[in-house]
Amino acid sequence: MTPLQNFFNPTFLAQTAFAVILICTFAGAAIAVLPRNILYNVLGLILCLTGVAGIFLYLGSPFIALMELLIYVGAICISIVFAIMLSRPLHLSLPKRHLPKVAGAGGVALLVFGVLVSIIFKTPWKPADLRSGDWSVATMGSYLLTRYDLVFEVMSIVLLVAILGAILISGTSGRRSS
Amino acid sequence: MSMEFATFPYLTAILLSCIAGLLVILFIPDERQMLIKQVSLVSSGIAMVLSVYLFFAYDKGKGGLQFVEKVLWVDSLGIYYFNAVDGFSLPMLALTGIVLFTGVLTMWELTHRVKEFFAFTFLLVAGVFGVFMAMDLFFLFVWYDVSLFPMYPLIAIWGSTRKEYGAMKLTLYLLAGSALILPGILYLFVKSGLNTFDVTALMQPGVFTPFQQKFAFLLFYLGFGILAGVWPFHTWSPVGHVAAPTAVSMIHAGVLMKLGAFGVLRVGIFLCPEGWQYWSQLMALLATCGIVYGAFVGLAQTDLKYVIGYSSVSHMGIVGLGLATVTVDGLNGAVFQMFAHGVMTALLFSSVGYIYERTHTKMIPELGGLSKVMPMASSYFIIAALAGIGVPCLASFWAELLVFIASFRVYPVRGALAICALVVSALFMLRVVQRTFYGQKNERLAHLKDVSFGLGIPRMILVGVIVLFGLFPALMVDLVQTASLPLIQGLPR
Amino acid sequence: MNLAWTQDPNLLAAALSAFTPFASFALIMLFTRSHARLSAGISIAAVGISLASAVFLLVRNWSLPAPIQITGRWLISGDIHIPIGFLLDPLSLLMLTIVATISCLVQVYSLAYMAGDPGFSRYYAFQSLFAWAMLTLSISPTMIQLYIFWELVGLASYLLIGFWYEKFSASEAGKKAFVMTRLGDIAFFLGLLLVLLHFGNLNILDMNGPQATERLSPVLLTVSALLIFGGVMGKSAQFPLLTWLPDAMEGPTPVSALLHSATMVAAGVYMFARIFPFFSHSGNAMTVCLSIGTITMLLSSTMAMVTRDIKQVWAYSTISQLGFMVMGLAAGGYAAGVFHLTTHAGFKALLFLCSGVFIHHYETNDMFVIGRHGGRGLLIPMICMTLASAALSGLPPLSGFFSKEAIMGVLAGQRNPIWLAAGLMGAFLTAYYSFRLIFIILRPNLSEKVRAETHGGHGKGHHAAGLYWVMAWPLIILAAVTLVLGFFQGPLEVFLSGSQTVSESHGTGHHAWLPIAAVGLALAGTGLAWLEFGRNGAAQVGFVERLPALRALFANRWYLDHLYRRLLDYVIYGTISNLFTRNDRRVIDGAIDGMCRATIGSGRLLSFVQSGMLQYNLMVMFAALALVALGFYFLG
Amino acid sequence: MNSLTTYLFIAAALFIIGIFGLLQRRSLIGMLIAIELMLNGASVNFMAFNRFLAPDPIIGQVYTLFIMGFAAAETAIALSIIIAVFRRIHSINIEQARDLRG
Amino acid sequence: MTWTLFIPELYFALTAAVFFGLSLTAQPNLRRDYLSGVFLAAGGLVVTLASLRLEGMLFFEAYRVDLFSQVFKVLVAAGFFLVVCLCSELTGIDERHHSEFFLFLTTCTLAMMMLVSSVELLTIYIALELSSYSLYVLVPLRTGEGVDVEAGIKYFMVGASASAVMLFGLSYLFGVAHTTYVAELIRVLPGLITSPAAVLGLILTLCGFFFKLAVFPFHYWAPDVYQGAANQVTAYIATASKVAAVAIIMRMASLGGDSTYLVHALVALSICSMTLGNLAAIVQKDLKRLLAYSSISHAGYVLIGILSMSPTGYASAIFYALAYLVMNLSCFLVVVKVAADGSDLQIAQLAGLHRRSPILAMVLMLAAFGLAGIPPTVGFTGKFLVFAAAVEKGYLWLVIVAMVNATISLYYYILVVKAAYLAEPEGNPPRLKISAATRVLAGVLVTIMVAAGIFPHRILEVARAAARSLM
Repeated sequence: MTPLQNFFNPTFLAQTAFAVILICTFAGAAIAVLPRNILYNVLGLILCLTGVAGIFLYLGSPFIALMELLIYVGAICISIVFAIMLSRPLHLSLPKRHLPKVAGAGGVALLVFGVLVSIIFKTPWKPADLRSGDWSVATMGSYLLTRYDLVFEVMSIVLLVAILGAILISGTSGRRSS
Repeated sequence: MSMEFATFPYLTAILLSCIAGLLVILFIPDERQMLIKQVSLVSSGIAMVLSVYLFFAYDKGKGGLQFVEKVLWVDSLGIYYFNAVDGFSLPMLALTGIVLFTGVLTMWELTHRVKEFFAFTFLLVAGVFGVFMAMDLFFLFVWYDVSLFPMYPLIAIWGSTRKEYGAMKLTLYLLAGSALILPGILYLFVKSGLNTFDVTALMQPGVFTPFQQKFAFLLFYLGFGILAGVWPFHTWSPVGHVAAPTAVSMIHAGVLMKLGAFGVLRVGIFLCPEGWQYWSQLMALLATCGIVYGAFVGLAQTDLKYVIGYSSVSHMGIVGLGLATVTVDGLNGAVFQMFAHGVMTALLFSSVGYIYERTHTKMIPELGGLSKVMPMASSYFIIAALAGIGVPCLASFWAELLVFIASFRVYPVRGALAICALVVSALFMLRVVQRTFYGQKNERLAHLKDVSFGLGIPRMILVGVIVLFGLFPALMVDLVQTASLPLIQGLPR
Repeated sequence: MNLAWTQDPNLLAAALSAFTPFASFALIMLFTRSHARLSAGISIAAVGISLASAVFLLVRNWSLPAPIQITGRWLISGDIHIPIGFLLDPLSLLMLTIVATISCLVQVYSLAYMAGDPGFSRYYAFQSLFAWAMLTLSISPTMIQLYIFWELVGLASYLLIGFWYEKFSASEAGKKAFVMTRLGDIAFFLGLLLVLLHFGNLNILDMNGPQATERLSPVLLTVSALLIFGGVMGKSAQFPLLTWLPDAMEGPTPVSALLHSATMVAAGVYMFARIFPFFSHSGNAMTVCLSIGTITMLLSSTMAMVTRDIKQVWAYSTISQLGFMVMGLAAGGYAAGVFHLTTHAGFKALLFLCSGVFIHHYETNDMFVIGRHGGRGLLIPMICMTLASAALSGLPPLSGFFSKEAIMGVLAGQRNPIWLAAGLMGAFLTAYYSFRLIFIILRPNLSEKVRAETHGGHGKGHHAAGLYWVMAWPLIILAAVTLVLGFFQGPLEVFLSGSQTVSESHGTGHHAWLPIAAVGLALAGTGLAWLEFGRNGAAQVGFVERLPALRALFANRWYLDHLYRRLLDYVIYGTISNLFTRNDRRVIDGAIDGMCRATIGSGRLLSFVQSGMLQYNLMVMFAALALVALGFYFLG
Repeated sequence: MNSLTTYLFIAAALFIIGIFGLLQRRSLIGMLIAIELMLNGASVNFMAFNRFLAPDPIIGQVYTLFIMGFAAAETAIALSIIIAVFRRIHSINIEQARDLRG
Repeated sequence: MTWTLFIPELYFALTAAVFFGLSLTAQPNLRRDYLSGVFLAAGGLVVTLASLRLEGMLFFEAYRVDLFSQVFKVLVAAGFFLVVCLCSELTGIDERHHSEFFLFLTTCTLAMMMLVSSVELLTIYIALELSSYSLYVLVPLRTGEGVDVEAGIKYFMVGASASAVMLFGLSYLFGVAHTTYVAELIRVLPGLITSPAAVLGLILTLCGFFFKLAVFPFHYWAPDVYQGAANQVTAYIATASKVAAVAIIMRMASLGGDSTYLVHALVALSICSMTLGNLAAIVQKDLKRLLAYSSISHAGYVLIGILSMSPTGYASAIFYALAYLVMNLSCFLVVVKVAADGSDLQIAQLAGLHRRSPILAMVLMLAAFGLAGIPPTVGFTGKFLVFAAAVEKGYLWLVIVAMVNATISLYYYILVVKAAYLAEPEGNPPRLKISAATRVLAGVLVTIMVAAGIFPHRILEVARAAARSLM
């Protein structure tokens, strides 16, 4: 085969694409936590979440990937950006890095990482005996209205509470004092 | 709920007389001080009369537990409201009644927050009575704690020197003791597998293995021992005595310390006889240390109450020694000593309290020549002191005699040491008497007046008790024997 | 106790004699504290009853076939039986009578001596207390009862010595007496316990019986005997516990007369005699007692030679005489010892009462002052005192002579002559110091300078004659006793040995020279005293005083007191007590407080960690979580 | 194709990057972002198990969906509080907010 | 008619709706809000009590109604009711926001109720989140230049990270057990006890609840939030939410019943919690902060009952939860009434309380001694039962440690009592005006504290039945 054919080999393509996704995921994650400028962080988050959406794609659920993009990138990140704009902390002096703190954080993070890795490798993961291959969004919808009915309903209360709370705390409630 | 009342529930009546007194006092407005005092006098009087009546009404011929009251309380845990008395608890009941009554009389002149004082006192005493009559471990422990925590306000509010320090120290120390007792009780409860806290059921031979008994007994010995002032866990007691107001010191040194010894007896020795035998060597050692040590430290004190405090340490050591000799005489002596020491210390504290209220000092160097000023008060003190150094025909002589005979038989060396400590205790008691009461008339205090007849009554009662049991020790020993003899005979050889 | 025993006159009498004083004590203490004369009346009446019943008993049981013993239960605990009751045998009867007599006389005497004292009725209450204790002691059937009342006697003595408690020295002396005797009593008690545990009971008759040797090994016997003798050493002020007795003279003189000469201190000797057979089972013990008695006698007589205090002299002489009795008993002379006890009680009480008169009259204890103030003016006391001193120094035909001879005889019977020599030496010294005192008072050298002060204070002439005679009558009675008692030696010995079969080891007769030697030495002592103090223009300086070192030694009681004081101060207070107290404060209490402080400190630390630095807290949180998780691999 | 562990690994990595950020970023918004990362780690886990092990591939997706919802709600509340903080102390530096201590 | 099983939750949802409506009105009306709150809460209590005996499953096995859940619903409702009773003068909250305040309290209560009876992981999680969010909102609602916002952000950060961790744990549970139903987990997990993902997943899951209960190491929010939040909010956080957390921890811990390691971990955590809480509480000056630390230590005590993994253990834990609820509410009654202006209450401010208001002083003393485990209060009985259960399982040393801790805790409780009874205030503060209603409330609390301590019989029976229905 020629390298060119090699290049068009679908598995190879997939692998490269996956690699690219991974790269932008972790690059995004890194950007999200490392720089001191919040705006960069948000952008990094967006990048990272996009990568995660790609991973979801690889995990066989385009719907969730789409949702990821919509909700996370579309809603959450944008609201964060709005918050930043609103409380423009940008032209505050950027807090300096404090090495011991970073080191400590890194140490703890590594410790936890160790735990998780050990879990991943020490656990004999075995698939369920019988597995249905039904990935359709329709089924998911029916699940939401049957099995996760309660959760679905309560979710509305949660959001209500969240929104009311946000209004209340950010002090934008227009009520007059008696 | 299964109930079982042998007779009229005297014991509950005693408890109720205290609790009723407490409640009634709670509902009297603070200003009606006289009324409060009268109420407390009445209820304490009832308690005393009942307990003394039981002391004499007990059928020595029949022996065993009498005046039984048993009510199922929590069946899932086998908790009973189970009161009964035997030869060990009756003297303690009588002692408590007498000391309570005299204590109330002693505090007749109190004016500061009277209501709360008597309320707390009755709570305390209800707990004490409860411990002495409870035959159910759960209730025994409950009463035990109930009797401990009122000490804090009582000392911290109405006390004197370093009162808050003393109060806190005492309370924490004693409740640290109960931190060992509760696990011990639970341990036995679980290990017995009988799902009951009924002492009579748990004390059957063969319920616990020797190891369990040894382990649990250690817990109980340390836990209750702290309250009994066992050396080296005694340091709370002098501090507490010094800080406490008169009546509280009376109740505390007179009754509360006995609670510890009684706990060792009722819980430790009844339930873990083999542990008792196993640890008796240690007990004897510590007790002897206490006796000698208390005497020598008392020698160096300059505060009257400290002196008494250390003498109590020494005397409680005698109790411990008596318990440590696993013999009938030892037990008789120990219980007798508990009683005698209780009355004696109460008398000492009441006289010191009187002196302190008048002269506002407890420091021996500042006193002196008091006999000329207040002969009655001094003579009460002197009588008590003489009783304390074991003068014959006063109650504690017999107790010490029995204990010493028994201990000398079982532990010759330690017994001899303890006996030799008598000289030292005589030395320091007489030294105090001389420095405080003898010598030239103390002009600085010349204007003070002596104990009035009314205030004399409680002291006279105490003196009477001391002399009575000094002349007729059989009254006590025969009673105690009804309990100690079966206990010793029941021991596994 | 059943009522049947009230039918028996013996018991009734015994009970009366023993318990009437207690009744009076209770009465006075409870009710008549404020009525001085009434109290005195009650007390004297009580002791009178005791005396009467004692005499009645003595006469009734003069020829007693076997000792009478009645006991009722006092306390029974386990296998310990403590009965209370009476043992009537010659010894106890004799002692009972002596005690009753002297107490009665002394109480009468005190009427005058203590007249006008604020604590008059208290005094009589204590007197009755003492009488009760002493009488019951003397007729107790078991050693434990004896011990109990022994202690009570000690208590009474404490109270009476410190009777004038506002005098520091008095209260100090009382304390000293109590503690020192306590020291002996501890040994006594331990001895009793030994006997009780290995012999089974403490009944005196049983102890004296042959079983003692059977059940007790010789070593045990010796040890317990010596321990019990410790009690004697305490009570009868034997070496080395003798220093409390001289101080005890701080008490009122009648008290000294009663307790510290005639009766209480004699209780030790009495106890010795009481279980004499028990002691005699162990030769070694007897030897030790003998030597201790000897040392005591000599030591105290030397002390008596230099003091100026009239009561002190008699105190020392009491000690030495007690030592002498102990010698007698220890040498096996049961009858002799007891007899000397009897006679000594008489004349020593007499001596004290006489000096009491002087002291009361001149308000001083210094014999020289008394002499200069013309002490000889008081005829009756003077005569009686001379008589008594003669008896004391063993001059015939007074009671002392006979009893001393008896003891000398016993000593002579000993294999080792040193005891006899010591005894004779003692006789000499005794005569010397007693007559030294007599002559000092009888023939004061009134040099000019002192003549002046003589006119200054002429005593308390204002004393009512009535009082004087109240004091005088007891003297006369006692003097009479002293005179005649000696001739009853024979009957008494018969009476005593009637019940007890004691081997009187001294072969009488083959020491014909002995009385002469003794009397000779006594006379020599008297003569020496006359030379130095009696004859005209005598310097009134004893040969001892000429050697300052010796004088200091004697005057300071051979520095025994200093030794004890040092011991007390440096060892007891300075070291042990101090050490323990520090330990209590620093180590034990310190540990507790330290724990508390540590707890609070750690609390501070923990709440400091909660410093509001959220992210550090979160770090801890995740770290802890990770550790818990990792634990699974190592522990799970 | 990629195995389960790869994805679990990715999830874990996201998670601890989140933790790292949470512990080390002073700015509150930074911390919020970090928390989002942690949540995403969890979702990746769910999706992975869903893909490889679960009997029913719907459940994991539903979980992930709801997690997004929670994230949204959380963000709303968090942002409002952060704004309040900013009003109060004029900073969104967590280390400025340490009046509560002890 | 399965929906009857859901009546309590429905009722509280309606209540929430009512308050939502009230919050829409233009004019705030404090009296109206308070009274409606009290009556609705009382109604809620009645409804929950009425539905005590209901049993059944709802929502496709995701929601289980049994005695266990109902008992806890009663406790939560009671806590809610009592807290609402404390809101008579709600000075800590800006008066414009009272109706929202009640709204969020209600939603939180609703969430708690769903928490105690949900048996499906997602349902549990959402209930937990709902309650957390309501509290996140409630904490910074306080008026004045206080530190409420700081408390709020810290609460949020700790809570969010805890829930993220929990979510991660859930994912592992899901992965290893292939199910999200507690019932099936109970069936499956024992077989997987050796696989790390199961045990550690469970532990990570528990983190979320530990955060609610303020168990070490998730306790850091407690002191700050207790101090920063308005007194009534603190009272609610300290009582109702704790009770629900106890319930759900019981449910989840019972999953890992036969994993010894889980038990060991719980032992370690409980010891750390009680020791840390007690030690740190010793040096506190602010009463609410002190109560926060004491609540940390009490979380440790409750864990003792739970980790013994036996019916008696669960029963004792339930009893302890009740005791804790009552005693803490009594403390907060005092806090709220003494600090009538809604400020933080320093211990020193209690000085002379025995003269300013004897009844409050008595309530405080009983509550303090109860928290310290002194008879004859319910606190002692609770400790006794818990320890008995632990000893039954052979954790004697744990019990001894706990008792030593109780002794330490006594020290600072006594300091509180001392402040109330001994310390003389500077100046002469006026007697507190205590309304009759408050007196009644105090009387009720005292009665419960003493009566339940002396006659635990009935309550214990119910608790045992509930525990049985859990197994």
